Formats: sequence, C-alpha cells, structure tokens
Amino acid sequence: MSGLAETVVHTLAPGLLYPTGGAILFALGLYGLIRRHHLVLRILALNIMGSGVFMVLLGVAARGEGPPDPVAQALTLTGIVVAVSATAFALALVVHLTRLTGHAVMLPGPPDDDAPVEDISREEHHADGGPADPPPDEDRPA
Amino acid sequence: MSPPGAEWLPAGIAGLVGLSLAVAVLATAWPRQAHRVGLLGALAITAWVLGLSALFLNTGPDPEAAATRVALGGWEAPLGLMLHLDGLSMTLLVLTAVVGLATSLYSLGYVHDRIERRQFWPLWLWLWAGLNMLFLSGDAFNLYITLEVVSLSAVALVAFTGTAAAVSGAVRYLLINILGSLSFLMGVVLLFGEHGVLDLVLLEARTEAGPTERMAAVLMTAGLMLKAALFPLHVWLAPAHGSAPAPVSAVLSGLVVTGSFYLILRLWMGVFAPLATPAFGILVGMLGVAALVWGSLQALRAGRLKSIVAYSTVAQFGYLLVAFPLMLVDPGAWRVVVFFAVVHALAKASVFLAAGTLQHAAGHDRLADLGEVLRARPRTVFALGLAGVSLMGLPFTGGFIAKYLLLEAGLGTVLAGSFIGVLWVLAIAGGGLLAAAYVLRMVAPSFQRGRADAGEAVSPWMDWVPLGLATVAALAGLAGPLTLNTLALTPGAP
Amino acid sequence: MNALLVLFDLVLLAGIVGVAWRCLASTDLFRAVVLFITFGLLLALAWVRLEAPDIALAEAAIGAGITGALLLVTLERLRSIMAERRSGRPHTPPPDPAGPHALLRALHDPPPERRTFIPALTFALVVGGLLATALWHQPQSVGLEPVVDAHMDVSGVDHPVTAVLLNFRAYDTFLELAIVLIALLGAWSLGRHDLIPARPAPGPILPGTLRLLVPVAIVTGVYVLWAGSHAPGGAFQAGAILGAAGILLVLARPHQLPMAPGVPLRLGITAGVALFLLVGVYGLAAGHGFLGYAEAWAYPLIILIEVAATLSIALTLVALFVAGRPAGDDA
Amino acid sequence: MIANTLTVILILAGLVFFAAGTAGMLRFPDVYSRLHALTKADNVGLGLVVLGLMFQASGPSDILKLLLIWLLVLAAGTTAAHMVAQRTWTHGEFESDR
Amino acid sequence: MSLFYLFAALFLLGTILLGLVRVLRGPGSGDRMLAAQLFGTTGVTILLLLSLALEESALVDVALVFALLAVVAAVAFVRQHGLPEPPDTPTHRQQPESAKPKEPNDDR
Repeated sequence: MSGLAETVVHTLAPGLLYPTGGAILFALGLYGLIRRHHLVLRILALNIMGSGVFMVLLGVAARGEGPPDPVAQALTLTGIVVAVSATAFALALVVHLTRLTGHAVMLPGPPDDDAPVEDISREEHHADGGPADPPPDEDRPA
Repeated sequence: MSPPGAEWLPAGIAGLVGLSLAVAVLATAWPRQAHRVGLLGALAITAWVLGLSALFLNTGPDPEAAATRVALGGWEAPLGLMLHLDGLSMTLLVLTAVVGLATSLYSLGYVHDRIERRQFWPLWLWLWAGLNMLFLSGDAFNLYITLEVVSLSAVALVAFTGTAAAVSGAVRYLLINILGSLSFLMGVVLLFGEHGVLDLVLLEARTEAGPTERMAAVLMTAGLMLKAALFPLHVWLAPAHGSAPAPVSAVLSGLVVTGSFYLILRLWMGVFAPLATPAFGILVGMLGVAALVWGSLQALRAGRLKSIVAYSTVAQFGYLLVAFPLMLVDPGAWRVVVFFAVVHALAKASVFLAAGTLQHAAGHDRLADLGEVLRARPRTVFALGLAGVSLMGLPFTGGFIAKYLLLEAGLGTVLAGSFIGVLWVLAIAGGGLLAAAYVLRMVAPSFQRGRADAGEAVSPWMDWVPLGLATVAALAGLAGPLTLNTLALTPGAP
Repeated sequence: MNALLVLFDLVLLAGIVGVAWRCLASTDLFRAVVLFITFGLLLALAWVRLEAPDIALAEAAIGAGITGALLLVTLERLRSIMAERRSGRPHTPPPDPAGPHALLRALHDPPPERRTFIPALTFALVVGGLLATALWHQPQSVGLEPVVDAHMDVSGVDHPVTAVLLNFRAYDTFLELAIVLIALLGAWSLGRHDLIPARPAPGPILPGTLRLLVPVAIVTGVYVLWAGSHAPGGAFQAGAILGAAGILLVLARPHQLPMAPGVPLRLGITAGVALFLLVGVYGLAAGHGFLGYAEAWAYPLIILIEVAATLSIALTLVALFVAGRPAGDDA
Repeated sequence: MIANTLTVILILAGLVFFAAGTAGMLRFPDVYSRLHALTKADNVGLGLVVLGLMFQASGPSDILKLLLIWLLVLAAGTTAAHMVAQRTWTHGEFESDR
Repeated sequence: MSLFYLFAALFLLGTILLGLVRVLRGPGSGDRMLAAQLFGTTGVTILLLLSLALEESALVDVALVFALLAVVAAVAFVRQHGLPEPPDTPTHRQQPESAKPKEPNDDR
C-alpha cells in the first residue's frame, strides 16, 4: 500500500505537477484569446498564457533534490517584467484605439485595406502626435 | 599565425552591440537632438558594420576560423551569454546597415514635425539596435528578448501616425507578436527543461529527435511564422504595413520580417536539424505556393499603393517557403534562399520608400487617382520601376540571379527524381510573372497621357533616397558571388 | 508532511486554473479584472511553493501593486471616453447610437457566439495535451545550479539569482530595462492624453493613509533593493514597489497632474539603461568583455547599477500608468 | 513547549475569525454589512495569527516586522473599507448587475 | 509544528476559494472589490504561515509587500468616474472646480 502512496506522492511532486498546471494555463489562455473579442480580455488571456509559461519554467527548475535552478528564476523575473511592460503598452494602445473608433473590440474578419490613411509628413498633421481631426468613422454595432 | 585582423573581431562584435545601444540610449535621453544623433549614429553603425565585414572576410576561407563566438562579461557558454557571428549573420547585418542607412536618410525628410521627430527617432534607433542584436545573438532566451525589443519598437512605430487604421493595425500586430513570443518562449523553456542549456551551439550538440524537441520545434516555428507573417498566419501584415509611415513599413517589410525568417532558418539548420524530414519540406513548400498565389491575387486586387506592396511581401515570402524543400534535397541551396531574401529586402524597402514619396506628394495613395503625380515625378517612378524589376527578377538584377539559382536548384531536384520538384519550378517561374503583373499595375498610369501635377513639394532626401536604394537592389546581382561565399563561411551548415 | 504539501499544491493549482477560467469567461470586464487580481495573488503563492521567493516578491509588487491599478484605471478611461462620446463633445466621433447604457457597453463583452466553440476548444486541448505529454517525458535534468554555485565566489554578490541577473547574464537584464523603456516611448508616441479621469475620493481618509503608507513603501523599497545582494530582492522588485508608491500618489492627485518637468524626467527614465551601458562599455575597454566587471569591482558596480535601475523602473512604471506624454516633454 | 501550545491556540483563534469573516462576506445582505465582516476578519484574525507567530520569532527584528505587517494591513483594511463604502453609497445602484 | 502551519495555510486557502463565490455572484462592483481586499489579507496570512512551514524567512518580506500594496487596487477602484453623481448623495458637497482654485484635501 505504501508503495502506491509513494508513487502517487512522487508523480505529484512539484517538478511534474506545476509544469502540468502551466500547460493547462497556456492552453486556457490560448482558448480565451481565440474566443473573446474584447481587447482587454485578450490582453488578460495573453498574461495568463505568460504565467503558464513561467509556471512551466519554474516547475522544471524545481526538479531534483537540490535548491532550484537560479538561472530559471532569473529568466522568469526577466519574463515577468517584459510581460508587465508589454501589457501596459497594449492597454495604452487600446485606450487610444477606443478614443479614435469608439469601441475596443477587435472583430475577426478581413481588415478593410482601403481605410483612409493619414500621412504624418503632411503639414496639417497636429504637433501633439494626434491626427488633425479624426475622420468621422461610423460606429460599428456591438 | 591567424590573419592580422582576427584578434580585433571579438572586440568588433561586442563594440557593434555597444555602439548601436549607445546611439539608441543617447537619442532617448536627448530628444531635442534625436534626429541629429540618429543621422550620425546611422553613419557610424554602417561604417562599423562594413569594417566588421572586412575583418570577417579576411579571416580566411575556412568557416571554422571565421565563425567567432564572444563570451559576454567573460563568462563561457553554459553560464554566460555568447554572441555568435558567422557568414549568415554577417550578410544580414550588412543588409540591415544598408537599408537602415537609407531609411534614416529618408526619415530626415519624411518626419519633419518638431514634436514627432522626438518620438520617431528613439523608437527607430531601438528597432535598429534590436535587429543588430538579433542577428548576433547565440543564446535561446536572448533571442526571445531581442525579438521582444524588435517587436515592441516595431508596433510603436506602426501606431505612429495615430489614425484609426494605424492604431487598430498596431493593436492587432502587437497581440499577434506577444502570442508569437510566448509560443517561442515555451519552446525555449521545453529545450531548457530537457537539456539544461540555453546556448544554441551546445543545444545543437545535445538535441536528438525526441518528443520534447518535436514539441519545441512546433512551438518555436509557429511563433516565428506568426512574426514573419508566413502564409497561414499572415492576416496582420497588410493593415500594419499599409498604414504605417513609409520608412517604418520599408523596414518592417524589409528587415523585421526577414529577421524572423533568419531565425527559422538558423533553428532548422542547427538545433532542429535532425527533425527536418522530406514530408515536412513538402508541406512547407505547399504553404509557399499558396502564399505566392494568394498574395499576388490580393496585390492585384488592392486599391492602395501601400496595400499592393504589403501583399507583395506576403507573396515574395512564399518564395522563401517554396525554397525549403529545395534545401532538404540540395544542401547548398540554403545560401541561394538567403541571397533571395537579401535582394527582396532591398527591393521591397525601396518600393515602400518610393510609395511614401508618392503618397506625400499626392496626399493619398489611392492608385486610381495617382496618375498625375506619377507622370510628374519621373525619379520616383523610375525608382519604383527599378525595384519592381528586381522583384520580378528580370535579367541583370539581383532578383534575376536569385531566381535563376532557385530555378537551378529546383531543376536539380526534378532531375534527382522528385516529381514534386516540378511544382516548385512552376511556382518559382509563375511567381515572377505574378510579380510582374502587380509591379506593372503600380507603374502603368505614368505611361498614359494626361495632366502632370507634381503635388506637394518633397524634400530632396525623399526624392533621391528611393532611387539610390533601388539601384543598390538592382546592383545586388553583381555582388552575388561575394554574398554567396560570405554565406559559405557558416560552420555547421549542410 | 509530504502528503499535506501535495494536497496544498492540488488545491492551489485548482484555485489558479479555476480563477483563470472564470476570469476569461466573464462577460463583465470589472469582474474579469478583479478575478485577474486574485489570479496574481494565487500565482504568488505558487511561486512560493516552487521555492522562488524572488519571483513571489516580484509577482506581489507588480501583480498587486501595478497591474491591478493599471487595469482598473484602463476600464475607467474606456468608460469616460464612452461618456464623452455620449455627451457629444465636439472633438470626439459621433455618439454611439446603441442607447443610454452605452457607458456600460464599453465594459461589457457579449458571450462569444457558438460556432467558434468547437474549433477553439479542440485546438487548445491539442496544444495543452501535447505540451503536458512532452513535459511528462522529460528526464530529471539537473539545471545550471551547480555551475552557478561554482562561480558564486567570483560574482561579487551572495544571492545566486542576483548574481545571474546582474553578472552572468547581465546582457539579458540590460535588454529587459530597454524593453520597459521602449514600452514607455511607445505609449508616449501616441499623444499627450495624460488626464486620469475623475477626482479622488473626497474626505481626509485618503491623504491621511497616504502620509502613512508612502514613506513606509519608500523605506521598504530601499530595504528590498539593499537586501537583493544577499537575500531575495533586487532592482526590479524595489522598482516595482517604488512605482506602486508613485501610482498611489498619482491616484490621490486632483484631476490634472502637475506639469512633469521634461528634461529631468527623460534623464530619470534613461538613467538605468545609460549607466548600465557605461559600465558595460568600460568593461569592454578594460578587457573584461562587454558588460563584464573586474572581480574586485563587481559588488560596488552591481549596487550602483541596481540603484539606477530601481530609479528608472519606478519612474517608467508610473509614467506607463499615466500613459500620456507629459506636456513638459514637448516644451 | 509553552510557546508552541500558545502559538497553536492563537493561530486557531485567528482561523476562527477568518472563517467568520468569509462566512459573513458570503451571507450578509448588503455591501456595508459585508464590509464589517471583512474588516473584522483581517484586523483580529491577522492580529491573533501575528501574535501567535511572534512566539516563534527568533529575534526582536522579526517581531517588529510582524507588527509592522499587521499595522499596514490595518491601515489598508480601513482605507479600502471606507473607499468601497463611499463608492457604493454614491454610485452603487448604477453598477450592480441587478 | 510545521504540519500545523501547513494545515492552517491550507484552511485559509480554502476560505479564499470559498470567497470567490462572492466575486462571481456579487451583484455590485463594491462587493467584488471587498472580496479582493479580503483575499489580499488572507494571502498575507498564508505567506506568514508558509514562511514558518517551509523555513523560508524571505516570505515575510513578500507578506510585507503584499500588505503594503493591498490598498493600491482599492484606491484605483474608487477613482472611477462612472455615471454622473446622483444629486442627493450626502457627499456631493464639492463646489464645481472652476469656482474654487485649490482642492482642499491635497495641498496640506
């Protein structure tokens, strides 16, 4: 009987349990990214995928008896800081997109290539980086 | 006795990384003079890269001696990070320097608003530094970090115009980039979990065709195909490149997408070499044919000049996919594929710059009403045509040499008995015809009779730089042998 | 003891996956953000269980302090932009015709339609399944821990993670600082929309609490930075803590933010990267290789770089929270 | 030995308060009463646990750090409770799903 | 002894998962925010218990950071514009900004 308990405890060691959890998070984030269309939810889905990758990395580093692998921890720390800065930039872009188009939803479907393009080298481009006066886009219904 | 310059090569490599970072940091810290710092920096980086290539070439014909590995901070491979320079990365560094210098000169004229200059130049110089570091990096996790540097600065530049189309294209591009990076990182984590090493050369020695390597190969290749907009995952490219400022879309189509392709090539020649089976080659080849057909049809249908050029990027990248099966059969063919990517980058960048000049002059880039401006600006149209000719692959241009060698390799596979080879040959020849169709479509209005109105005044930079880059793209054919034997200096290549 | 640890792991992982699933499945964005904040908390507990206190510290400082506040203020900005559009202000595109409750529409995402359910589910299951099987087949490989241990005496610090971050793989850390800077440059290039909507909660409670919390946060940040050389901590955790303190100050400010000075702010955000590069180029010139230190000078140089990095990260995170180019920058 | 038993007793008492706090949060009718349950849980619950852990602490610095953590959680709890209550009082009916 | 700490930590983790019901069901945004606040405090306690269960004294620093930053989310939550403030709320005493140049509560 103790043999079975031993194998169960061995297989459920953090070195295998957390990487599996990380793989589940990665797949969950991928599913959420495909299904949901609101941009803030998609950014959350990408963050959850990133946490899944880091859980796999730290789970792999915790294998074996000795202290966990410091290189893996340094990589995870670097990854977390990169994820935060990418998320902050993505949220700033989404807010700016809502300011221009009135909605924060990235509907699938082919992009309309012939949308009017503003050229920043022209004179009437505003100095504060914003467009001269945003062309009146019709609101896409939800 | 190693050749005279050899001992300066490691310092030169690390110095290139240091210089490109120093220029970017200085431009960020001193925004008022960012454009001057950018210009001087561009000249300095280009000079440094050319000097480095001179040093690299005369370290002799033997690839083992030429390939240099520099340990950063003095820490050797398994612990520290190694910079890795060989023929492949040297060629792409020279390409980045040439296109980067041309884009920097063009941007001097294109971005002339006082405020926007301060935002544009630091981002552009970080993108250039990121590309230089990407081509020099020899460590798996370091590749992920440099890919992030390139992706974030590229997205920021795509969103630079601030219009609804540009920002929505940038958001779509950013989400796909983050997804690609995470998938690439998961592949790196799998390899690290299995082998406990991150350096590419050490990984190459330890990998065999196990389940971990297969999963890592799938994840890393899918991530990079997302970033390189290779056929099945290309949906973000047209809106992003079409709505970005002209110099940015030139760099995106020319260098950033080529950088992702370089990584796929580097991984499949090194770490994942045991996994490259003929069946995989044929699958990739079929994707290439589909990309060629779809991209060209979209280019023929698109209404705006920049959209045509963006779709032609998707199409021309179909060539690189078609060449994969050729590489599996004829080992020497990989150098031809890289040479084609180099020529395509030069030609595509000059076409985008010329399109930017036309859009600036006309105020819009709807092809239907561009007639007057096309007729009134012979220089820009000649640049457009010359680069288009190189894209098409007419004789005496770089494109011709690349396509000729590709056809040679394709026929080689047919003679070697693989019937699928006929499809590759047809695809390569047909691709040239389709390219001719949409290039002529861009240039045709200038041949018709009608009013010639030069539109807005254009700064001299914007007038002459596209022409200069187009001539370099056309003359790349003459540099064919030089490029091919530089590429030969890559150890471990088949 | 071991069985209880396994039970703790199972409950924790079930909680994490459950919170993540509900977060992505929720139609109301505010509920998704609150669930995401809880997800960050449970994740920090997971890093504690994997014996990575540095990462738990970073997850705590960044997850609880910065990502939560950033998401909540983003929702707030989306809501106030929709309010502006509804009130027909001249400079905004025409109001959304979907009716008075358009305000909440910005924070409500209708449940996705049925047809993409099957393909998305199968694709995610296939990717997850292949990934899990690949991970289960991996042999027990010993990581780089023995190699790092062998070089610890030369690295100038006692804590292995800090040694790897700032000495052995200093190039990665440098690029990471650059990425934070590029994200800020990107956010600034979008324009000068730096207003944080709405006024702070009236009444004396908020300023009183801030007078207690912000000094303690600064002292804690400096302590975590100093502890980084011999215990879990370091530049990024300290920068995130000081950044969160800055975000607290920004949130307590009235509608308009004070005119951030252009040049000092630019120098502040590039201080970390610039100093790191200077030390790197000096190392290259002095023959220790790019970003290399002489053994005797390793400790002082690492502390110097960490101080500059903390300052830069704190300033950059607060500027990313405000997410608009300060007027001073265009002067 | 005495320290261990004291710690166990105090931590068990703390757990009781946490359980009460969670139960209160789940069963109370509106936001304001739930806030009472919440703040009780962390003031007294955490206070008892911290007191219990002080007996295990090795030096005075650990004891002071535990005390500081408790004070910070007190400050955070009161501020958050005030903020949430005020927000619900002014904008509550606009933001509820009902 | 560490067995007891681990049991206590597991119990508190159970209360967090139970508390999630309030986040899912909570009718108002205030309910969800107070639940997140309770999870923050419970998280600090779990970290303190784990620091003894796993003999890792660094976890006390993690608990300190959590305790410190628990208030940031609540302040961000309150700083919300939302719909126009209903006129009859007792706290609605501010004069419009333009009339009074200085905000009373921020320059002390």
